[in-house]
Amino acid sequence: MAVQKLPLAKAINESLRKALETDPKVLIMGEDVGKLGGVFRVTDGLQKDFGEGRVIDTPLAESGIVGTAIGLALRGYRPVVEIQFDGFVFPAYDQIVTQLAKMHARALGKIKMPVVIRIPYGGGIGAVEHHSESPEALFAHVAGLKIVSPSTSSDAYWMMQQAILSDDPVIFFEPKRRYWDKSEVDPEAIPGPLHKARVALSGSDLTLAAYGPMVKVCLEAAAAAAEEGKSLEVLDLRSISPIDFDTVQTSVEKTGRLVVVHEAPVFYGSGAEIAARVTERCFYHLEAPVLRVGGFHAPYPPARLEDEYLPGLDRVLDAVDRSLAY
Amino acid sequence: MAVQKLPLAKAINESLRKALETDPKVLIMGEDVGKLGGVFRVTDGLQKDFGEGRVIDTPLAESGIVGTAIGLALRGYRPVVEIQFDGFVFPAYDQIVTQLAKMHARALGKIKMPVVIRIPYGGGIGAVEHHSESPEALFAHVAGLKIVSPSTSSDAYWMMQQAILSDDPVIFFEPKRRYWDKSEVDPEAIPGPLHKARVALSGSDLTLAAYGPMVKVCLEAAAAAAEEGKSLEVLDLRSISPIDFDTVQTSVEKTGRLVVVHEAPVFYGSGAEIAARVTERCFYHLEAPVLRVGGFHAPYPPARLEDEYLPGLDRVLDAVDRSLAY
Amino acid sequence: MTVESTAPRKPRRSSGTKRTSARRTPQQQSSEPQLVQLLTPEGERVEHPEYEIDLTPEELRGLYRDMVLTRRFDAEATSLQRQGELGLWASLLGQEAAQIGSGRALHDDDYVFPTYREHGVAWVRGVDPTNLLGMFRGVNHGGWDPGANNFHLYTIVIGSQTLHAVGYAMGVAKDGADSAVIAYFGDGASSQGDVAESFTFAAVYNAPVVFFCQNNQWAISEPTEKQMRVPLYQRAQGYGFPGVRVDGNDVLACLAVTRSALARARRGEGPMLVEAFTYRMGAHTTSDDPTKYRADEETESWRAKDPILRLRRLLEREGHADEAYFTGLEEESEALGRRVREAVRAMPDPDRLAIFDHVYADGSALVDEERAQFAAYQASFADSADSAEGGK
Amino acid sequence: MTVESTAPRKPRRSSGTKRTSARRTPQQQSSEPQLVQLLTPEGERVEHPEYEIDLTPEELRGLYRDMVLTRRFDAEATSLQRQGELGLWASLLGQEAAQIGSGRALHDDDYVFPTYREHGVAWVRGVDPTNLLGMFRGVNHGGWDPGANNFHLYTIVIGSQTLHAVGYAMGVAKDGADSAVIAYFGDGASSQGDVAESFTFAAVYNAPVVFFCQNNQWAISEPTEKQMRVPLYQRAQGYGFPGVRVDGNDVLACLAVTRSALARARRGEGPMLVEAFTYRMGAHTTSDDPTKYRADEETESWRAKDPILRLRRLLEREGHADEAYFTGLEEESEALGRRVREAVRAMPDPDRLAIFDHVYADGSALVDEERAQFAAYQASFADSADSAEGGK
Ligand SMILES: Cc1ncc(C[n+]2csc(CCOP(=O)(O)OP(=O)(O)O)c2C)c(N)n1
Ligand SMILES: Cc1ncc(C[n+]2csc(CCOP(=O)(O)OP(=O)(O)O)c2C)c(N)n1
Ligand SMILES: [Mg+2]
Ligand SMILES: [Mg+2]
Repeated sequence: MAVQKLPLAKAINESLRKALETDPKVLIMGEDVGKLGGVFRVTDGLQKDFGEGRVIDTPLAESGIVGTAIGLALRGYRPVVEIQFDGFVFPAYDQIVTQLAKMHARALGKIKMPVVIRIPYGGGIGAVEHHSESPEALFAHVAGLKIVSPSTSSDAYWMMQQAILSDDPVIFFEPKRRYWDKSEVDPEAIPGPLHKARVALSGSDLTLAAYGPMVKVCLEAAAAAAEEGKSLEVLDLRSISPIDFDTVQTSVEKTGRLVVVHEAPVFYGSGAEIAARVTERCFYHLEAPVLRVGGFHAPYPPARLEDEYLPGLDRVLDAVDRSLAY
Repeated sequence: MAVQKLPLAKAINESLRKALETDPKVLIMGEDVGKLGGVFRVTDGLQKDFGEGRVIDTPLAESGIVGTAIGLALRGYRPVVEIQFDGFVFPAYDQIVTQLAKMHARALGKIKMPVVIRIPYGGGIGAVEHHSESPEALFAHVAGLKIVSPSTSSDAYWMMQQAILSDDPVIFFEPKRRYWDKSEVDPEAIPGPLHKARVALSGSDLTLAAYGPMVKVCLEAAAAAAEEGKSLEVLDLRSISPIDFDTVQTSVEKTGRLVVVHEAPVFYGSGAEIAARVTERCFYHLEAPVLRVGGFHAPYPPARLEDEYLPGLDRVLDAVDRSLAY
Repeated sequence: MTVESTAPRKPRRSSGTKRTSARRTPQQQSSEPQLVQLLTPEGERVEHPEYEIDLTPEELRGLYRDMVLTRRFDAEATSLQRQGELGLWASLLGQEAAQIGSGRALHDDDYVFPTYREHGVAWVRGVDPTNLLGMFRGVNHGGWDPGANNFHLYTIVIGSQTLHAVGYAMGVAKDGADSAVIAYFGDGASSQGDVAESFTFAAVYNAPVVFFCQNNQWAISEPTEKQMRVPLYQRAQGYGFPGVRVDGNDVLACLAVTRSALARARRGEGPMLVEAFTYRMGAHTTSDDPTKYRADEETESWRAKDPILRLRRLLEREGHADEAYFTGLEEESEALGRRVREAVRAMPDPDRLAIFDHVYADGSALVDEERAQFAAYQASFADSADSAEGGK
Repeated sequence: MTVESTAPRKPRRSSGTKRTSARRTPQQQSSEPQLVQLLTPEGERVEHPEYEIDLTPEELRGLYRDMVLTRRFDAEATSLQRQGELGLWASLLGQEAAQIGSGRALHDDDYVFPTYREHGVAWVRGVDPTNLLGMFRGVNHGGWDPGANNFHLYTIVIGSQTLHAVGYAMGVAKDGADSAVIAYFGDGASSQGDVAESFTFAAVYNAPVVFFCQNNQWAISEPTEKQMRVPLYQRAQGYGFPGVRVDGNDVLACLAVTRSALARARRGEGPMLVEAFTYRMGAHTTSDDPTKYRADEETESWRAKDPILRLRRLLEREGHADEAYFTGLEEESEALGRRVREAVRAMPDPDRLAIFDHVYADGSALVDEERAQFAAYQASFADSADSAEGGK
């Protein structure tokens, strides 16, 4: 593969292909990942090239998928599991939080659990119920899991490589409404650490922190704010557990203001943890309370309301204004 | 029943008994709730008195228990479901978050889901793995559920009455290590609202906020602090979703300092939400950042380490000192 | 008559676990099982030792009409999706007999727990077809009143409704009521733990529930071999209740078998599993592209077993319907199509603040607060309310 | 010889869903199924048309020794719990034959996925019994090296290990290895969705796994009637693989049947379910009080079928062991008891900072930060480190 512009979905596809080529222990598992290539075509062509033994169409049972992936990992394999949509991960929740997350500790380190769980997540594609959710906080509270979400094709490619190489279970939240966004991937690049945040845009007046699908919205908000003469710094957190608080702290010590943006409901969401910890770390630097922009405490609404529900440019700018007003 | 001192477990038992007597639609369901009366004897004697048709020993399948409870609720029953221990609720997680929580909204209000899920939770009883966890934040993030946890026998009795009367699903977290603690229950009392916090101790220097098993620890910490001349206010939140932020705000506006205490891991825990929201509400009143005392980002440890893991008097007082040092 | 399956499938190799050549290949799946059929693809009545059905010409025409109108409605929905009026549609094309046959077996006080594809069952329950389209248009998540027609909301999380059905049936039994419950699910769903648990609960409590599996051969792109090694109806026995496979493209057989299973449940004899052997003629949903994973010949071979055509042949052969009837029905179909089309186009978008409705039955301070904040935020755009856009 | 079950149970009424009198009562469970037995409670060898076993006197003594030492270890653990050295103990009393018989059928390269009660299997795998006690003492959550003896950690969340077993077996098949996997679970566990899903995955991938259910008649206080209406072994067939019920108190039959099932799996013929019909002679765990829910007579009737006694009778009858052998074994037992007792008492409490060990294999900035904070907090108590107490 040469340096090229790729849609985010295709970047993941290329990353999976590379992993399958490099390590015979890597497996792809999930519903419809074979001939169909997954409902978003992220595994397109992989079964054709690597066979049914490496790219495995599974029975329709998420607990079974994750549970057998655990067994395969115990046997020395490195399964990359696809959950078809965010809202369908819950049948596997028990296996993820009581088994996958805890097995390494339970065995006092004698077992490793190199399992990646890919979950297309978030809204914005006009889907029916259960196809637009952002459940990351429900996993981040659980020790033993690492949770990441890329926002660019390059990160999608490299973070997937790193997730597969990790000896810990990684939940890989893929921003499904960005699957078709193209950006550059350099397959020869040397990636930074998996759990390090990235300063997506430098600024001085206020920090916007986001991950996955919301990074783009924040960059657009920053561009709009710039026209009004406000200089926003945008952080792409990339990792939801752990969170790179050092990078956030550095930024907030500079700007004095933080707005956290995510699609997931605000109540008990990742913004809460970020607000709490950053306030503790930067108490004397903060000119305003950390503000949060996110989903409401309500089920993800029907598609015709999702543009209201999802944090957009204006809601981010509204929070920016409120923060700057302190 | 007369006014009397009851162990917390017995108070719940009496409350369930009253509900079974009052409303023929109330059912008790769960593993071993019948002849055995549950592993903590909370349902002791109920099957004997109300029969196998009202107090139902179920197959060993948590998803099945909650899923059939949903069906029974659709038929007009009011099931009170027991999950045997905190760590065993996860097989039912899908039914709880995708079905139970959302059914009322999905039906635009035409369906009600009066289901109570009782979960003995938390540590401190020297148990093996999966028997000491505090998963409340994993439910509180989900809209459609109400989450409460009593700390006294009286609250246990009355909050259970209210939970059963509620037309919304309520997850009732029972502080298992307080099951044997006795305090007074007045069956003629007029209880306050289910989701209102209680000022358990008035004070002026700092607010401690807790719920369930940690209220007692906070009261002990306040007593110890009082000896050093520090006046701590202790709030028993009682409700974890929603949270009575008005009461917390009132307290923090008075004291200027807040320490939140829970057993659950701090990272993405309920303390995060409380810290974030209270900081937003009380930004100019806070003399110190909201501090959190809770579990670590690690699996609940083996029993011989739980006294280290659980927030105790000293860890609460340490946080109090750190807050007061600002 | 019990006949060999009308649907011999090409054997497919199980995937993923090829063994070394020293190992024997997996035992062949037992030869195709028998299935109950009362009407052949050619439209001929056949006898069955256990199941029989005696319908008046009017009843036969009724079944025919149900199937035709359901298919017409389904086609309209598919085209509404293409026109952008719906976000998605899950077509039942090919499964009309399974749905109309089983649905017409129900009594009014029976209760139905559908998946997301039971448009035919909804039809016979009297649910206004337009109501089904709300969720596919994106204006609600279902939202019809389940109690109005004893037809529960569509359930998307695969398999979960089977437990609701069993719980409901446990309640029916508790009430001493003389009704039954039917739980629909698919061949793919049979792999979900929830479905297995529903079998266990139904068996243990002897619940009056009929598990009705439409085995349409596919779970999106996965053939049934990815879910099971032996015919599904056989699974029931291991849980302690009977299972039967019925020709799912034969509306008479589906009606007869479901009637019998429901009657059994109503008599207090407990659950039963009915596997309707049928075929998903179309894509999984309008988002799906079946050419990626299945052969045209397979679909073609099933076209010959079309459920509507075979009943038409019977009606014609036995002289129960004439050209005028069919023309009249054609017109009725078109009228239905028009009515649905117009109703969908007229369906208003929900109010933005509806996001906050019905989160809780008893209300919530948190929801009230968020609603008020959002309303204030919206109001802050004053007259230019439209500039509050989404984040796409 | 195939005999009637050694364990006729009193019929129990299914609970919760009494139907109106108009309804027929549920069909009676089919009469007690046949079960494989090779050694009667009286210690007599019997023949079986399908299963046979030919053991040397030494092998027979070996099985006897395994069972006696396992029981002795188990009794020691129970008394250590009473003495406060363990927080809890789950006794295998009565299930020695099921565990030793199945365990001795395994090859070294086979892999075991136990529940929390397979102390006998652990024994034959060569896991140091003391290692099993760590989790019950509360010093770890298991912590032995599963790879060292191909014996996975105890799993407490009911049923979840059956999926791990199937995944592992899928890996074995992928590797083209000539080994098999065994998954233990209980009668109660059979109701869990995970167990059903493990059946489906095992069948679909033809995985070399043996599902070994110890049906000990109870899941804590619930008799098997609360989990199933027909004998469990019959469930396998509906998933496309064979099931068999074996006398779980007959070590020879358990060995023979498990050997055959494992050999079948190794030959690439796929999964099999073995239901060992046995009895939990003691409490569920030391926290349990079985007098609340079951009758003494039931327990007594099972005492007559004791697995150890019947093998002793065989050894004596056939002159394979003399008094000196039994006395020697008695002494060996006592020595084992002493060794375990001493080892447990000497088991140190873990270091407080061990809380933070092994949360992640690749480390975590968050864990490092919390560990450092906690260490600093502890250090702040200076010499009086002990004053940092818990919250009880
Ligand atoms: C728990 C869950 N996992 C995955 C999906 C995604 N999904 C929707 S339909 C479907 C296939 C269902 O197949 P089947 O049960 O045979 O029903 P059919 O669509 O053929 O009617 C899948 C995998 C889902 N809705 N729920
Ligand atoms: C998911 C889950 N639910 C509940 C429990 C509590 N529990 C522990 S053992 C047990 C009964 C298990 O019965 P069975 O499977 O027959 O095994 P046995 O104890 O008889 O060996 C229960 C309900 C658990 N450990 N896991
Ligand atoms: Mg299907
Ligand atoms: Mg048991």
